[in-house]
Amino acid sequence: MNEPTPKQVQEEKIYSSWGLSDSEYKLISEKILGRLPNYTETGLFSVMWSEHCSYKNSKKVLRKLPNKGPRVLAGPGEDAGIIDIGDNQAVVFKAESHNHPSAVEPYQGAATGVGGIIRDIFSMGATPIALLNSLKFGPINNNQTKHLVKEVVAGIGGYGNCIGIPTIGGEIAFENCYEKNPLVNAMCIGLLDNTQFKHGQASGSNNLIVYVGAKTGRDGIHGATFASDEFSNKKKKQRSAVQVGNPFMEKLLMDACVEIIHEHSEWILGIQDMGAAGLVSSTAEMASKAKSGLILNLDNVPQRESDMTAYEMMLSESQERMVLCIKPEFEKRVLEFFSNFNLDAVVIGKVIAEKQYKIYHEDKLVVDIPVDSLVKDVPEYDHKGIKPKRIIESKKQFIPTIDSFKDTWLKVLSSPTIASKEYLYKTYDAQVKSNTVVKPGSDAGVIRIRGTKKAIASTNDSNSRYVYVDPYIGGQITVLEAARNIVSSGGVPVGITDCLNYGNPEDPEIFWELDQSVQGIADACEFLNVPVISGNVSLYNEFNKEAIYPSPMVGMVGLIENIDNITTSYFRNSGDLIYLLGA
Amino acid sequence: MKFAVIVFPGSNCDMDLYYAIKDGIKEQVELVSYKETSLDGYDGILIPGGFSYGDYLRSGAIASHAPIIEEVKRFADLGKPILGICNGFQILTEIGLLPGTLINNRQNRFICEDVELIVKNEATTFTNKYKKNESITLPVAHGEGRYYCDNKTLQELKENNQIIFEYTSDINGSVGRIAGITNKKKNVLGMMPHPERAIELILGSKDGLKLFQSMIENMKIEVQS
Amino acid sequence: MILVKVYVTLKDSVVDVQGEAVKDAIHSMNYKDVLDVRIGKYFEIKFDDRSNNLKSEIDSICDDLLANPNIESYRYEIVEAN
Amino acid sequence: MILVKVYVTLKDSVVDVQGEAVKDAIHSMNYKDVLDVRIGKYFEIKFDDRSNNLKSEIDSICDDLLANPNIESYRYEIVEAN
Ligand SMILES: Nc1ncnc2c1ncn2[C@@H]1O[C@H](COP(=O)(O)OP(=O)(O)O)[C@@H](O)[C@H]1O
Repeated sequence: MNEPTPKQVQEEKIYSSWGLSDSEYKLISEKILGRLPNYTETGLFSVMWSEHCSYKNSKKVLRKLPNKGPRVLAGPGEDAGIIDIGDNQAVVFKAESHNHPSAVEPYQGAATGVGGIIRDIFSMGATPIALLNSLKFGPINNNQTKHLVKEVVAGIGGYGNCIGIPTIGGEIAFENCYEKNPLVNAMCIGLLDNTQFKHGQASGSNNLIVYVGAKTGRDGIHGATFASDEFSNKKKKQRSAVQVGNPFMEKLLMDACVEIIHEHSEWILGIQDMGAAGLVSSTAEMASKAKSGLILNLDNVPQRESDMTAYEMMLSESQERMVLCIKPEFEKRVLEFFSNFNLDAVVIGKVIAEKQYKIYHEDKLVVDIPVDSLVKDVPEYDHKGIKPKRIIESKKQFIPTIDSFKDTWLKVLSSPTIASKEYLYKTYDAQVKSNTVVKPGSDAGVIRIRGTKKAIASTNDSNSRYVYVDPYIGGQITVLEAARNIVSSGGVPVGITDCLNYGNPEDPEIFWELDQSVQGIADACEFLNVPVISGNVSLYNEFNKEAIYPSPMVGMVGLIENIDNITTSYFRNSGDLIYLLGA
Repeated sequence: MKFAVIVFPGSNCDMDLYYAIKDGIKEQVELVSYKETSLDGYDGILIPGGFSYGDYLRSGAIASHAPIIEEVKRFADLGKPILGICNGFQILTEIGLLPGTLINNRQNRFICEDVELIVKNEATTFTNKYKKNESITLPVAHGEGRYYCDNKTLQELKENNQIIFEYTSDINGSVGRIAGITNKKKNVLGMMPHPERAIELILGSKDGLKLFQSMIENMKIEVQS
Repeated sequence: MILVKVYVTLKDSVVDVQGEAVKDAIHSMNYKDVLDVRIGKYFEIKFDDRSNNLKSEIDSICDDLLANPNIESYRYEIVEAN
Repeated sequence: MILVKVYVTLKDSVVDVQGEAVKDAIHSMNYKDVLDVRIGKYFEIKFDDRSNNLKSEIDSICDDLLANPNIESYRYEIVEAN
């Protein structure tokens, strides 16, 4: 294949179709490299500098969120955050959006969203114990929405049921603004018994980089850039950027990774999921965190298709793959260990002291750039926010008029967002592993921790209508709703993860919504003393320039010290008294 | 009494079963890999639920070629007890230890819910702690749980009292609302509902406990005699 | 190389729930002249040229793995490929 | 009556997770000369004789329903039946 030359990349502005701006390209070629990046290098920059990987548009806003607390063992920056729950145990959790992939290929998009968030958890050494999800669709009475609902729900169930992690809760809402841009957010919670384990680092010269799991194909190339781009009718050809999930393979991968970390932690220095931006993102982040460099040899990468280029291999988002950094003396044992699980494991590179990222392919050095340029040199943007006109102009408060309580009551109950979702969540295995004390259908899902008196309550909440009307208050309401769901299940909130779903942040009104609602979330968290330990940002949720409502989703985890104190939202016995608490 | 829980790649209720035996009825239990070729030393075999080999092709189809399977068949020939739950039931039909097949639910979707069952035959190794026609509640969680067999087989199942559990309502389109059956010798039971998920009140029901207790009691009698 | 195409279909006596769901969907798309839909599996299996008793091999792969004789039947075609 | 046989297969670039699992199983059954397995769907659709623009009808049923254009392609044969 004839790849464009560095000159062509520059002159034909190939970088801009991958989402790099002119000024970013200039920064890379003039300041960082002092030369024109070649085609492959440009590809690496474009995915690593995408919003999805770099948070360049949202970092400043994210700093508002409190992430400290006596229970926090690890906060944002890792594959997932960790919260101490006593007795040398911790819970690890994170939420992730898979909105764009689910819009084009709902079954696989949702399934691989679940698969990805599960990998984030077990790469931390934790055993995944529960899944939740938050879904938003357009009006239910339209055929396209029906198709999306059916496929997304089937994809979530298909993956979670097969891998054997219970889905214990979630939410589903319907609103016009999501018709072309549905939201699919998935959350996973894991239990960590070994709170000492260090993850996600490639340190020490000559330590080896090992690739484990499924073979690499051309699927999902540029998925991360894709996730950071707007939709429009014109972009139908982006359809090729969709991956297919294999929950069976992931189960093997999960069992193997959890076991190797538990039984042989001395073999391993780091472990990371190949998620968005696959090989490049996982290895570059590992090296950058460890303040070292890497040499990779792509000829060793297990390949599913023939004649793959370096560019394709580095950017592929083929699912069910992990990267490990191991000590060289354990190479044989590590490879044998994985082969016992019927998994491909090969050494694809090693750590070097020089902080360069070097990639060889067919005996040629195809990438040679500073590691930090991919991870740390990303420009941060400070957008200006402007209060949206609709909020300035809406002077008078909306006060509903109710003529007939009965009619209003029935209307509310029959609205799809309020109505029971049992028909859908019944297709999720909520009990596998026999630890689910409260299944979907109450305020929060509850999982007991076997061998202790403890349990974990968790909920996903959002209400984008409130956030649309008043982003700051809406942000607070979101956190408080989650907290009420935890408390009414008998838990004390201990931590939050989030998915921040918005439109294009370069639009000042949308940026204002983002900024204000995150401020609301942050203030509510401070007030409740609950840290935000992980999360995910999904911007550019638009179709033909129509943005979704600002839709922050909060995934909250609560600790129940004694399983005898679990409460559910449904009534238990006739004759029990009913109280109304609060304002 | 010592149980083996056979673990295939993709089994995911293996630990549920393991804990049901270890903590629920406090007997010995070990996980046994699909790669093994001997089941010597075990008194009972449990084949767990899950998605062996991803349930790709047909549920249970690929697992039926695993190394351990020949030994499972031998174990059955010896008359020792084998219990297959959910995917375990599917595997037992694929290897021919039980008649019929499990196919897509009538509604063509996965279902996870608590269902009511009737104990149709309480005079087996697996059920004699239940009363005849006792109604019990167990969870189901399956996409391919519709029991199918031809009329002749159904007749035989009825005549030999091989139908052990019946759903009280038609939850998935199973022939004769069948939820669990045994072989003719009644030492191999396959069932779609999950008794191992119903042995503690905190998880909703204890109705599965008697199944394991029946097994234990009968295994002890067997060993003594 | 030899390409074998295997078709596995449900026996007529078995209700094909997927087929019915697809038929209903086709009807709701307003193609009323579709009378029936049955769904089967289609396999493309590549064999090395060396295999000498190909037919018996295919038969046993189908009998033992690809089709469940309780509910399914199969047929196949052998095609030379390169 | 007209019988239409539709074959839906995964595009080559899409990983066939089922096919790989089946290939491994066939290998473990000791048929080593099987090089590759791909699994697709096979539909038998019966049409009423009356349909007059059959081909365009089949195409849109395939495009909109039977095949997922993101990952699959299809082909079909039309057979007279009775
Ligand atoms: N996508 C989903 N997955 C799993 N459970 C869900 C999903 N959507 C809703 N549920 C469950 O349905 C119940 C009601 O949800 P919701 O209407 O959001 O409740 P509330 O408004 O009381 O928080 C909850 O138990 C929730 O966990």
